[in-house]
Amino acid sequence: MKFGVVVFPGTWSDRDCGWVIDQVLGAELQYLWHKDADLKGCDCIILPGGFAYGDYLRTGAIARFAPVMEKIGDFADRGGLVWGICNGFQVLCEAGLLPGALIRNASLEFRCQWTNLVVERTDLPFTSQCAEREVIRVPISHGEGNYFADPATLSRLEQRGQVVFRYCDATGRVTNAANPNGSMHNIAGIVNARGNVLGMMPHPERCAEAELGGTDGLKLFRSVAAGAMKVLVS
Amino acid sequence: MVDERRLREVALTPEEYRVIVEALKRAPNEVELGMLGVLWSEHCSYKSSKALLRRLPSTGPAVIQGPGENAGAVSIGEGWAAVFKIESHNHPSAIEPYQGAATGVGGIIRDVIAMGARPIALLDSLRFGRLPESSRHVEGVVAGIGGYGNCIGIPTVGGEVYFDECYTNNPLVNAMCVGLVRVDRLMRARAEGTGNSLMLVGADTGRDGIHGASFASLELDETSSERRPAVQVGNPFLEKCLLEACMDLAHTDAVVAIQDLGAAGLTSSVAECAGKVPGAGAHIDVSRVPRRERRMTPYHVMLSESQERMLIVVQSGREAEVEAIFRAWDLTSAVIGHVTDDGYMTVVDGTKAVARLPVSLLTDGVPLRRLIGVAAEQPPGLDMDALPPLIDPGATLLRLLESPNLSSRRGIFRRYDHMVGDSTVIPPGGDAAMLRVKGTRLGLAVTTDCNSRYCHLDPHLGAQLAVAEAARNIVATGAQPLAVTDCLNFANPDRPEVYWEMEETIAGLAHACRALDLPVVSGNVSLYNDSSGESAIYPTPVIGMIGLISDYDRRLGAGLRAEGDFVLLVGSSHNDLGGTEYLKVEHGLIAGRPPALDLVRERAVNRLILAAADHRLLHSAHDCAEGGMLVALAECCLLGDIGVRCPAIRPETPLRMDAAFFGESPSRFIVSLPSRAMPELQSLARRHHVEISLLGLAGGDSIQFEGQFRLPLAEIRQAWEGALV
Amino acid sequence: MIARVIVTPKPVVNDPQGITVKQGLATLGFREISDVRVGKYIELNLEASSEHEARERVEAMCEQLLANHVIEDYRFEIETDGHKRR
Amino acid sequence: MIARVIVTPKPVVNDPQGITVKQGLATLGFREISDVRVGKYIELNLEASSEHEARERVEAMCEQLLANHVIEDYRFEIETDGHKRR
Ligand SMILES: Nc1ncnc2c1ncn2[C@@H]1O[C@H](COP(=O)(O)OP(=O)(O)O)[C@@H](O)[C@H]1O
Ligand SMILES: [Mg+2]
Repeated sequence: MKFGVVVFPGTWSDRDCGWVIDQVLGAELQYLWHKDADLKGCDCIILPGGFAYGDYLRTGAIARFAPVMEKIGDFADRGGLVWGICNGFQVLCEAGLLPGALIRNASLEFRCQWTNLVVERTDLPFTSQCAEREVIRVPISHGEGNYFADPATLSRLEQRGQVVFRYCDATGRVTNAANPNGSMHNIAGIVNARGNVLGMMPHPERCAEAELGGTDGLKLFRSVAAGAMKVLVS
Repeated sequence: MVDERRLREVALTPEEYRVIVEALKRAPNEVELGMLGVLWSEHCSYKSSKALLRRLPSTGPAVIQGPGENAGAVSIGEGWAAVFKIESHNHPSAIEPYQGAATGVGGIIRDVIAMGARPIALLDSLRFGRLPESSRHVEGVVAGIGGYGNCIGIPTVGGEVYFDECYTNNPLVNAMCVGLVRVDRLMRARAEGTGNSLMLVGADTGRDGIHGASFASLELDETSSERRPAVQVGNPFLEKCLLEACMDLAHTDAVVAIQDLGAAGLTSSVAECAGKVPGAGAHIDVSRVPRRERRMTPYHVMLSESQERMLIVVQSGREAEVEAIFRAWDLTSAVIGHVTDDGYMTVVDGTKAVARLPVSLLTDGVPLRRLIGVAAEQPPGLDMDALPPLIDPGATLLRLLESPNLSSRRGIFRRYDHMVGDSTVIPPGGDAAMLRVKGTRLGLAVTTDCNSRYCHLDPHLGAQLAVAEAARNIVATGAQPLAVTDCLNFANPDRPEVYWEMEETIAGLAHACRALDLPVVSGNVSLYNDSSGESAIYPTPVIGMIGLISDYDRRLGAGLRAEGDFVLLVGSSHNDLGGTEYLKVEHGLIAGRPPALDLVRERAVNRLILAAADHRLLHSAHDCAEGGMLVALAECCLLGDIGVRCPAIRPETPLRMDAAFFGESPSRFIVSLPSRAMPELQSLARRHHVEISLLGLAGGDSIQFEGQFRLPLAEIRQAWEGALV
Repeated sequence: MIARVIVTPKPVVNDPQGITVKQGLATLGFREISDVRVGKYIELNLEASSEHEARERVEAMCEQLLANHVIEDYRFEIETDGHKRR
Repeated sequence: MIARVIVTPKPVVNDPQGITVKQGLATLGFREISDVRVGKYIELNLEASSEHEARERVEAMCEQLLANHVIEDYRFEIETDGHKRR
C-alpha cells in the first residue's frame, strides 16, 4: 500500500500525515510536490490540511490549479482513492471532485477542538474498520469548515448516503450544540457517488496515537491499508 | 550642525550626534543619519538597559548559545538543541491590534529560523486594560496571533492573558517561539568570509514601517496619505514558504549564515551580521533589492521594515544553489552585496555612493545612557485585621473564577491551532504545555508567566516570584526547568522611579535564576510603555521558560484523574494576602507586600514533586497561583471533571481562614494520587522536608468542604467558562 | 485598463460575516440597517487591446478563479481612461 | 435605500492577498495583469429620510466599524430608487 501525500505551498498537515503513515501505520509514504504532474504509482492520494496559497481569495481556490491536481482528477475518475483532509477537502470542492463548498465558520472564529463524529458509512475503503454508526473522537482545526450545498445537491447527498461523518455529541446524537461550525446537516465529511473520493474537515492524522489524546483517526488509515490488502488477495 | 528638529526626527540626541561627527570626522548624510538613528534607538541598541542586563546569569552546562544571537539555544540530549526567544510587539499592537500581533509572531519565528531550527511551538503573553473597554484590542490581538500561527502551521500551545487598568493605553503583546535543531546544525548569524555573497530572500521590499517622523521630513514635498509609511501587514503564507526553504538550505553547505530582517530592516541585519566578525564589513547595492513599489529611495530600502525577509550569507560562487532552493518555493532571492574586510558598511545605488559607516559605530557606537533610579514611594500597606472575615468561601470562589484574570482561557486558545505537528502531548489549559521531540522519548515543557501586580507592589520580589511561578508550572508537568527567555516590559526609563523598577526587577530576576540554576539565554526589552507620560504600565518582566522530561510517558496533567484518589496540598500556607486576586476582587484593594518567597523551600518543593513524578506516584499536579489553594483545587476538578470531598478547613493560628483558602503563598502544589502511593509520598516529603496535608478525596460531581460549602461542578464550570468567551 | 470585480455571496448562502457586521452596527446604534451582505472587491490593472477583449478576459478570470459559482455571484466594470461601463 | 461600500487596502500597504491572486492568475495564463488589490465589498440595506442623511450615516459606519483607517481606505455609493451617486 503506497500513500501519496500532496504538498502545496502553505500545506502543513503533510508532515503529520507522513508521520502517521510512515511511523505509526508503517505503510509506504511518498510526498507529491504540487508542481509534479506525477502520482508516482501511489494507491491512495491524500490532500492534507494547511493553508495552500494562504487560502487567499478562497480556501483551495488557487491550489486546485496546481499541475498535480489534473492527474489527481484522472486518478479519481479511474476509481483511485483520493482523501481530502481539512484544506484538502476544500481543494476537492473547489476542483469539483466533491459537491458543495466550505464557508466561514458560523462563529467567524477559527476552532481547534475535539469533536465527536458519527460514522454513517462503513462500506467505504476509508471507514471499513469502523463499526456501524460508531462515534469517533477527532479534532478539528479550521476557520472555514462550514459545509454548504444548495438544497438539491444536499438532498441528493442524503438520498445516496454520501454523508460519511456528522458532528454529534458523545452519545451519537446529531445536535446543533455538537455542530462546531454551522455546517448544513452537521456534515463533517462526504464521499463522491462512486465512493472513492472522501473529503472531511476533521484531522484523523492528529489522533493516531494515545499520547496525542486518542487513536480513532488511525482506524481510517488502517481501513485504507486493509482495503488495499483485500485487493491484493482477491 | 543639523537642526534639532531633524535630530528629534531620527531620535538622536545632540550629544549622540556629536559622537557621530567625532567618529566620522565629518557630518553624516541623510541616509547615514537615518541608519544611525534606527540602530542607535533604544529598540535596537538597548542603550538604557544593556548595563543592567549584564547582571543576568547566562551560562550553564546545557547552554549552547546565550544572549547575543537571534535566539538562545540549550542542549536537551540525543543530539538535539532547543532554540527559543520571546519578543514584544507592544507598540505596533496598540496602533493596529491584528497586524501588530500577527507580525510580532512572524518576527519571533524568523529569529528561530535564523538559528537553523525548525519552529515547533508558539506562546503568547498578553496584557490588556479592563473589559469591556479593551475588547477591541483583545479581539484584534487574539485574531492576529491565531491568524499568523494557524496559517503558518506552528502550534500556539501556551501563554497568558491578564487584564488591568494600567494596560488600557499600552497593551502588551509578547510572543515566544521554540524550535528544534540538531546541535551540529545550529547556525549563527556571522558574516564570515570576505567576498562571500549577501543574498536577500523572501518578500519584496516596500515602504513598510519606516519610522514615521524622519520619513515624513524626507517627503515634505509629497503630502498625500499614500506617500506616508505603512503599518506592516504580515504574510504568513509567504513566511511558511520562507521557513521551508530555509529548512531546505540544510541540504547544501553553501550557506555561511542566516539573519532575519526585523526592526531597522536591512541596515540592522547587515550591520549585526558583520558586527559579529572582527574587522568584517559589507558592501550593499540597493539597486539590486527587489521592490514592491516604484519611487523608493535608498533611504526607504535601507530602513524598510517589510516583513518575511531573510539575509543569507552564501559562499561566493555557490549563489545559484541557494537561489534554486528559494525558486522551488516561488520565492525571489537576490544577491545584494558581499562581505568585505574593511570594517565598513558601504551602501551604493548602482554607481552612486549612498552611505559609508564603520560597522562598529553602527552596532556599538552609541553611548550607553547612565540613568538614575529613585525608589518609587511605597504602595499602600495592608492592614489584615481591618479585612472583614471570610463568610462564604464558595461564593467567593465563584466570584474569583468568573473574574477576567482567573476565568478559563479556553475561549482564547481554542482559536489557536495548538495541535499541528503531532507533538503536543500536553495541550493548553493546564500549567505548562508539553511537546514531544519526535523520534525520542523527550518531552519539552514550555510556559510564560508573570504576575505584574506583584511586580508593581515590589519589583524585586515580584520578579523572583515570576521566575518561581514559571518554574513551578514546568515542574507541575513533571519536567525539570532548564532555561529562561525574558521579555522586560517597562514604562519610560527616563523617569527615575521607572529606572529604579528596572534595576530592582533585573536584580530580582538574576537572584532567582541563580538560585534555581536557570540561565537566561535570550530575551527582549520594551520600554516607553506609557503613552504620553501618563498611565504607565506596571513593571512586567514576562518569563518564558522551557523544561525537560526524559520520558514524556511520565508527564503529569493538572486535572484530577481518578475517583477515590487522595488530593493533597504540598507546601505550607501563610497569611499571604498582599497583592492577591482575592484582595482585588473581593475588597477592591491593590495593596500590601507580595507573598514572601523562600527560594530554598521553592527548590525543595520542586524536587519533591519531580521525585514523586519520577517514581510515578502522582496522578496529577497543579501549582497554586492567583486565587490560592481553593482556585487551584477547583481548576484540578474542572480540568479532570471530577469533584472532591474535603473535611472543613480549620487553619491553625496564626493562619487566617481567608489566607488558607485564597492566600497566594508560593511553593505550593495540589497533587492527586492513589491511596496506595501515600506512604511512599510521605517518606519522600519527609526526606525533602516539605509539608504535605491531605485536603480530601477525589470523587462526585461537586466541590465540598464539610460544613463550609458545597458547590456543583456544573455551577462552578458555568462561572469559570462563562466569562471569557 | 482597470477592472473592478465585485464578488458577493449568493442570496441562498447564509452570510455569517454579514450577520455579524449587522449586529456590530446595531450595537453601535445604527439600527436603520435591515440587511448586510459582505463580499469581495478585486481591482485588476490589466493590458488589453480593446475594452471588449478586457471584458472577455476578466469574464474568464471570474469564471475560473475569482468567483466560486456554487456560493458566489460576480459582476465587474471596466475603466478605460476614465470611462466606466458595466 | 442601498449603500454599496468598497473598502480597499491603502495603496502603500502590503496586500499579500492581492500579490498571491496576481501570481495565481499568471499561472492560469492571465499574464496581462500588472497589479491586483483585494478589498471588501459591503452592501447595506438601510432606512433614511434623505440621501443626504443616508450618506452621513454610512460615512459614520465606515469610520467606526466597516473600515480600519490605519490600513484601509473606503468609498461608497448610495442607491435611492435606482439612481446611483458617489
Ligand atoms: N494567550 C494564551 N494563548 C494560549 N494559551 C493560553 C493563553 N493564556 C493562557 N493560556 C493557557 O491557559 C492555561 C492557564 O493559563 P494561566 O492561568 O496563565 O496558567 P498559570 O496560572 O498556570 O500560569 C495555560 O495552559 C496557558 O498556557
Ligand atoms: Mg499554573
